[in-house]
Amino acid sequence: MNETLQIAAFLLLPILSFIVLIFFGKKLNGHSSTLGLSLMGLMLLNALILIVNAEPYNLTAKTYEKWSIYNSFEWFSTGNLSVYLGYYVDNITAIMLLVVALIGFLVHLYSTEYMKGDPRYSRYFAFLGIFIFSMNGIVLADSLIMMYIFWELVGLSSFLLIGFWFEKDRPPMAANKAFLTNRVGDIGMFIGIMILYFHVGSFNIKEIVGGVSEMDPGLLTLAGLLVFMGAIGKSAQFPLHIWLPDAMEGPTPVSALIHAATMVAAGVYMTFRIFPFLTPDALAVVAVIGAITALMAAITAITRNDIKAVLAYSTISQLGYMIMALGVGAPVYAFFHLVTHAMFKACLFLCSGSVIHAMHHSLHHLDDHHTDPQDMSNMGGLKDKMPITHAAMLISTLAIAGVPFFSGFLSKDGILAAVLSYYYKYDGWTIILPIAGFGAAMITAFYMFRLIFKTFYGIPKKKDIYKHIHESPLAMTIPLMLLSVLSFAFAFTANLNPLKSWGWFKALIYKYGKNHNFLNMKYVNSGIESAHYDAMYLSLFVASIGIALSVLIYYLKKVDVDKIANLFNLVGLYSLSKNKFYIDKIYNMIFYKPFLFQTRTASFIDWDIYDQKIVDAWGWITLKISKYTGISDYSILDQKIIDGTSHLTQYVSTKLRKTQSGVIQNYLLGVLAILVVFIIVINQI
Amino acid sequence: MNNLQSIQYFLPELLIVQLALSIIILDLLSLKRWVNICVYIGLGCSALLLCQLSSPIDGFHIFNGMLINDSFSYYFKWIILISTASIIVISNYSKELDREYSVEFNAMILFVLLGMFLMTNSIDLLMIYLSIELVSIPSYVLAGILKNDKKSNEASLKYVIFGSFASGLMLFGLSWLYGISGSTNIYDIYNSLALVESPYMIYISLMLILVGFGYKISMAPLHYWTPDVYEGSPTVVTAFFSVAPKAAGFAILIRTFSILFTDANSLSVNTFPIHNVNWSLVVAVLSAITMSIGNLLALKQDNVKRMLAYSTISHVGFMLMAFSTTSVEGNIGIMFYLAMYMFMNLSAFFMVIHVENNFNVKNIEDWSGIGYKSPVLSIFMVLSLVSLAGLPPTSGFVGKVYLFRTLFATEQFYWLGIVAILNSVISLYYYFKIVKSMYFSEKVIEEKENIQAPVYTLIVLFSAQNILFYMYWSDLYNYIKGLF
Amino acid sequence: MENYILTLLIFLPVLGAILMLPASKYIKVPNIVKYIALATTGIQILLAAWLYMNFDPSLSVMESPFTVQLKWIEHFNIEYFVGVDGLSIPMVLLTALLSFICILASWNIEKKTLGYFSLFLLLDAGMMGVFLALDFFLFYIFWEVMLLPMYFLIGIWGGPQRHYAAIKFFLYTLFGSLFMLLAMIGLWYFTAPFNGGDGTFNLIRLIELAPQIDAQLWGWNVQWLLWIALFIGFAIKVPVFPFHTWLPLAHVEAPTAISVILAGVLLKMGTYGLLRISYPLLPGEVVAFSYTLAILGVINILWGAMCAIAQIDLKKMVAYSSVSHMGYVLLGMSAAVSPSLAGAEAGLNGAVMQMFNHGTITAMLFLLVGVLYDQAHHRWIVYPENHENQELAGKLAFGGLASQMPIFSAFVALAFFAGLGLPALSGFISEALCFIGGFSAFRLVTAIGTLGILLGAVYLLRAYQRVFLGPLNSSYADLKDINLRELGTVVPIAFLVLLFGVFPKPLVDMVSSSISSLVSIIQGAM
Amino acid sequence: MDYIQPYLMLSSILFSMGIYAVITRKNAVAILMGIELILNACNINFVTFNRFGNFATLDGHVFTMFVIVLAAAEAAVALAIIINLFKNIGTVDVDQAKEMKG
Repeated sequence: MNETLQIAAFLLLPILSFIVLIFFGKKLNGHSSTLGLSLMGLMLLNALILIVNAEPYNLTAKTYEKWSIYNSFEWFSTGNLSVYLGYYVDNITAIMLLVVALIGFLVHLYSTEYMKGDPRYSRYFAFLGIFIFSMNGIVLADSLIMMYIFWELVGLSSFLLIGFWFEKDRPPMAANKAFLTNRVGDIGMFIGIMILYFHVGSFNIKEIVGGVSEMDPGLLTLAGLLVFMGAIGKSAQFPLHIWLPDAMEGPTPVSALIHAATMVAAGVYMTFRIFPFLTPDALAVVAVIGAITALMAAITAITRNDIKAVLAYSTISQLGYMIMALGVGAPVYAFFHLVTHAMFKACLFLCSGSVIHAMHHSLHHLDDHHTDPQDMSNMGGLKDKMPITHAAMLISTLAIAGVPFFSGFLSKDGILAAVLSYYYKYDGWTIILPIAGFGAAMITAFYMFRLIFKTFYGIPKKKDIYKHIHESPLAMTIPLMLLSVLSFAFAFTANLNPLKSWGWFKALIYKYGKNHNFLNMKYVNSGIESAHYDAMYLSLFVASIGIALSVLIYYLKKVDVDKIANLFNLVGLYSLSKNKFYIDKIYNMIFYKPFLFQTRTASFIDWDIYDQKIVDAWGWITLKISKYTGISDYSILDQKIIDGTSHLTQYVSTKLRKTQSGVIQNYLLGVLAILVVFIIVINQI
Repeated sequence: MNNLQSIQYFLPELLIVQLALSIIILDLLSLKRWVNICVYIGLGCSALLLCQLSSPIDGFHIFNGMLINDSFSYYFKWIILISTASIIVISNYSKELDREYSVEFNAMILFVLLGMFLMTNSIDLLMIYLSIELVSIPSYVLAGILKNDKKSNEASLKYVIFGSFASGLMLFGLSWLYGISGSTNIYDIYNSLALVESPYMIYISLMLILVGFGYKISMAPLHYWTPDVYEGSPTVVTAFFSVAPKAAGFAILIRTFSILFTDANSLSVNTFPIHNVNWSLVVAVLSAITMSIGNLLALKQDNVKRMLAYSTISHVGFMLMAFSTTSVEGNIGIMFYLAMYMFMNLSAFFMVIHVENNFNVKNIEDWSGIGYKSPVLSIFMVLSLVSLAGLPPTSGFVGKVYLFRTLFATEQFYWLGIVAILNSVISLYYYFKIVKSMYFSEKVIEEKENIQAPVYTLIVLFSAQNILFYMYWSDLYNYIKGLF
Repeated sequence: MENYILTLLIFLPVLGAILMLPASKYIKVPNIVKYIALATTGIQILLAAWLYMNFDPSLSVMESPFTVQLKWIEHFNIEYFVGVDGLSIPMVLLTALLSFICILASWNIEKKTLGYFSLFLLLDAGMMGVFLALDFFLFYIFWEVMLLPMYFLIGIWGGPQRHYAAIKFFLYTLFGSLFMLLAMIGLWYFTAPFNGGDGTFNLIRLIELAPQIDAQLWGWNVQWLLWIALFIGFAIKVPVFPFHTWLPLAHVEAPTAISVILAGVLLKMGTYGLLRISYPLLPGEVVAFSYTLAILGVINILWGAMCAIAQIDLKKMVAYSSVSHMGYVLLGMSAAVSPSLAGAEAGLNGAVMQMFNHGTITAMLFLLVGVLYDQAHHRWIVYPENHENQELAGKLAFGGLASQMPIFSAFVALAFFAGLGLPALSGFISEALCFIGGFSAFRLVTAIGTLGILLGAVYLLRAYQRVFLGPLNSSYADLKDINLRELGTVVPIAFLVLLFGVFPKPLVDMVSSSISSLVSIIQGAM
Repeated sequence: MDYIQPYLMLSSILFSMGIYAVITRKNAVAILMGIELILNACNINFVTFNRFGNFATLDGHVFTMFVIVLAAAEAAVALAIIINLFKNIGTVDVDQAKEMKG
């Protein structure tokens, strides 16, 4: 019971924050952040207490204590169908909870300053509360259906937070786009859940993992991929990644929390959970999608000028890495990367937020409402004005670029090793995976340094703006410092050898790479081990190329940017990158616009055509109706079956009225005629 | 039974003759103010006398087999008497009628009443012809009682020509029937017909007789006179025509056809047409035509009376539907429906009279706003119209259910059921046209409403039965069932 | 009390309506009519609540202490037979609640109040009667009783095209009920041989009798004909594609409260009738028809949603959303033939819950649209191309209302999100159950139907964005936020939406045992 | 003559003539006469059948008497109506009396 209560606190604390703030936020006003922050603090404490329980893998003894706590409660039952809500906590869950709590706490802290002066200050914290609530729900969920429920709820909170500044034009659209794109994935996920339910008879993930063995492999592949569709949406994988860049319309701390560290990682987390029953075929698809995403997003990021857009594409790219890792059978590294990425990417976003904040204040000071505070071409040379931000950003950039001694190196290296071993094993087309992996690694290093150089180095582009730039206040810089510390490799491993990733963290998660229903994980893992060194050298090589190029072009300015752009444009790469591979346009062209057109057509058919068609079948009644066609649109709409028949009767009525001519002798004639007809005709029968 | 013995079963009719003659005499003696009292007392007495008549199912053949007094006729007489009496009451409050001719009016109505009583009794070809003529001839006069009104005059002209033409055709048919069988008593004729080998002559005379009866009940194609006469006649007369003669017509139609042209010489058994002369199919077809014509033509009418005339035709069609099954259920259904129909139709007509009296309107669109001007009566009017349309929760619905039921019970003419259902939907439209006009328009009516207690009471009473019989009809139904 | 409670529920509104006539004349208190109506429906809610407290879902109808069975018309074996079970009790509660709320929502009706409120109470009585009647004849009567008040309520107090909408609604529904009448009489006759020569309308008794029918009519199986006739009768009310075109018009033209009743309660009668009458009586036909039903359901879902997306009138959009949402109910119902018992139960439970939840959600939507309309006097999302003011044609009508009317917008958001099936709001569970059920029976069809989840989000969010988000349209800068009375209408519903979203157990428990017996009837016929 | 056919033929011809007159003549009085022809055709029928049918009673003859009387009554009423028509619209042409129709 105590455990249950402790676990429930992860849900209760944030929802309490939400409820209190949504109803009493106006009264609390400035204190709302204090409330939110203190509740988050409690939660962080709780997460720390929880993780102490987690049992690490003992490398020497090769044993581990099986630590997990779980419990479930019947939500409702119709007799034969019972739906349970419950939690399942193991090492992975505990780490995720800690990540969420930590970053959540830091973002709360950061936001107290960042959001100051916003008219809906308290509502912002309320929304953060509901987000943390639903994110924790996903993490804790022991069943797919519960995961789906919170899955949707994070969608809601993401919608609310992206559209937080709804008075502007773009945020509401971005919010809609995010929600709807996610729903596309969710449909697949829902269908997948249903398939699994009707074959296994349970929504519980553990039971599904245990029970899928009797399923038809083809169907299981389908089911796995359908569930994975949810991850494609949530983790912004190709082809549903389009919402994430737009989602940057939300406040920057939100981007850090939701769209970099936690929510987008939920897809990876979920795929991690279902990994054991994904068939090899399904995993191949997963790997390819991850690879495409990683490379494509990285290429797109090169040409972004908006500081947050670069980070957004970088996030997509890194998520692609994680998905790819899952696909090639390295869930441990995927999860590792998830956590390290959460730290450094949150740090990057918060840094960029700090920069934007400073730019914004400066612009505000100048009373300039036209200049975009996020545009890197307006920045430059900020390192002197914002030393802490600069330092934090540099550290996290080194981490993401995969430089040794930084956390990103550890996890990315593992992923690349796994990809390489996968290629070694399967050969053939799988070459694209290492190409994408290493290529993206290089490009990542390149564009991240480009960002650093354009923002913090060089000559300030706009002097007057530069003049009013100040370092952000302490509440904002503390999170930066903390997160940048966590971006160092030693945060995850006490091992100072940059080439060894074993440490307390890996010990906690190591055993989760050992179970799979179809793959022999022993071989897979040993393959990864053996590819380790190849991958490491190669990745160091490509990373240094990327950094060197960046230094050459943007710091030393030895090479003209345009020339390179033209060079790449020979193969169309530059314009592809510039136009985000045209995906938005393509969607607009082949989905969105035709779809809207179709709905209009549907509505038109429903109102206009449907009736006419039916009435057509009634033959000449159509003639009657066609008279009105020209008169007005609306009157056509209403010539329906009922109207048609009513017209018919009215028409017959008018005709029949002529028989009642008013002349008595006609009446008599009519009587006689019918009488004769009856006598003659019917008598014959 | 010989003539003297017969008298005791003939008292109500005698009283009516007496009454008619005496009010004419009273008029001659310039004692006009006694006329009304006299009529009321007389009708009351004849009602009492009617109560006294015990009528067994087999009935008494009176006046040497010219008439029969049985439970069947007894029931119809009540319907006829109630409707006629209410018409006489209402006629005192109609502004249309010339007070000067009230005695003639009453006398004519009483003669018609007598004729209708005889129609329900007749079992002899002679009496059939005579009673129909006795109803018709005063009716011609009644239709034209507004001497200086062109429409009334035209109505009576059309009525007389059409009526005498139809009765001429019927008489021709009767003469052939007489020739085939050699008798005028329908029971005797039945016995002879059973021996006839070729059914063709029977068929022709049957059709000609159907013309005569059909004209009385406004069956298509003999409905032509109905709308014109109904529109032209004073509303009170129209109301009168729309119920009592229809009931009498159905009585004579059912009795004659059931006895003469079926395999069974009785009203009380389900049976089939004689000699496979498939006249029930003819009736079914005519019923479909009748209801369709009635409903379709009613759709486009502007004049309320004319619309109600067509509505009457359609109701006749519905009743014919039950008749076409030549079954006891059908007869019961008709008798049951007639009771409902009498009340709802009369209350609707009385409302029309009330509105004409007060607001002087004839057309449907002129009815606008009456729902708010005369709220209570309007609610009852709506009730009556709903009932005429045959929707629950009203007795019209119950009645229609019984009519439909006969088709199911005898398992024939399902197609007719479908036609009837389609017709029901159509009928809604025009009944609701009145409702719409009454309520959906914002027109403010200036005229003051003058409420006359008897009119008011009758409308409310007759209309209230729509609910009453809807809740508890089984007693009435069981009663009718007991008559067979 | 137990014996009278159902009768009271039905006839209390009638009493209230009758009371109004003298009261409006002799009691010189302003708005006395409204207060009487409010009190009547208020008492009705209390009665319904009492009923709910004392309701034991484990008892069958015949065992329930509330059931009243009296002879009415012995000749036809017609009975006054009323009772509640798990199928009807959610509907009864919904009806009582929505009636009360609609009286509140109609408070600013000033035109002919006496007529409006007395007709409304009659309508209320009819609805209660339909949900409580267990005798087919009685059921039919109440079914028709609702028709007239509705006709007047739309026809007199409706929008500009009210006359047309009223007559259309009336004729369309009547067309359907005629088929029902035919089926009713048919049932009577064809079951007569198994009931000692006399038919019956007793729906409980007919569960045994009707499946025994083995006759032919015009070469058709009678059971099949009965099913078709009943289905048409009910389908028009649901409305099932292609009988749905009366709905947008009637909803748009009706006054707010009437739209609420129409969408909230009347539509449910169609599906309720199917579950109450068609399903238990003709299980064999259900088995044969359910695939079609599933397809119709999916067509409803998708077609309704597609049409909703294209609407530029907020109310019409909500009306089409009803078409879409009733599709879920049909899909859930089709699951009764699922090979998996869990699936069948999920589907039918989902259907009944969706009936209740859609009742609350759509009521909320209509109420909120009504609130907006009261202030802005139009409800265009985008002005139509043929708008009288050509400068405005094709432009966004509102925009940014969220900053002007924050509380109102929050409630709209709640309603919209409930409508698009967001978890933790009641719509989700019922929709999910419908899908789960439908999926267990008809995989591909249901998989296509799940697109409805997406489409639902599209039209609601698009509308929300265009009306409430973005820069504030300056011509609406003087709109006032939702007032206390309007809040009073919305808050109880919002509470229910949240409650049953988070804690659906009471609703499921109420329904599930009746559903189990229904499922066993259907499964027995397979 | 001892054959029934000529009498029946006569009555049929009369009947047809009557109908023809009723349908074609525009004068109301002529129409009335047509009706009288029909009735008389019936009378001939009745008498003929009674005469040739070897029937026991004289029903047919009696019938005829009644029909004659009734025809007179009907004619009286009809003529009165026609006179009134003439007073109202100044003609006895039935085609002129078609105010009500439809």
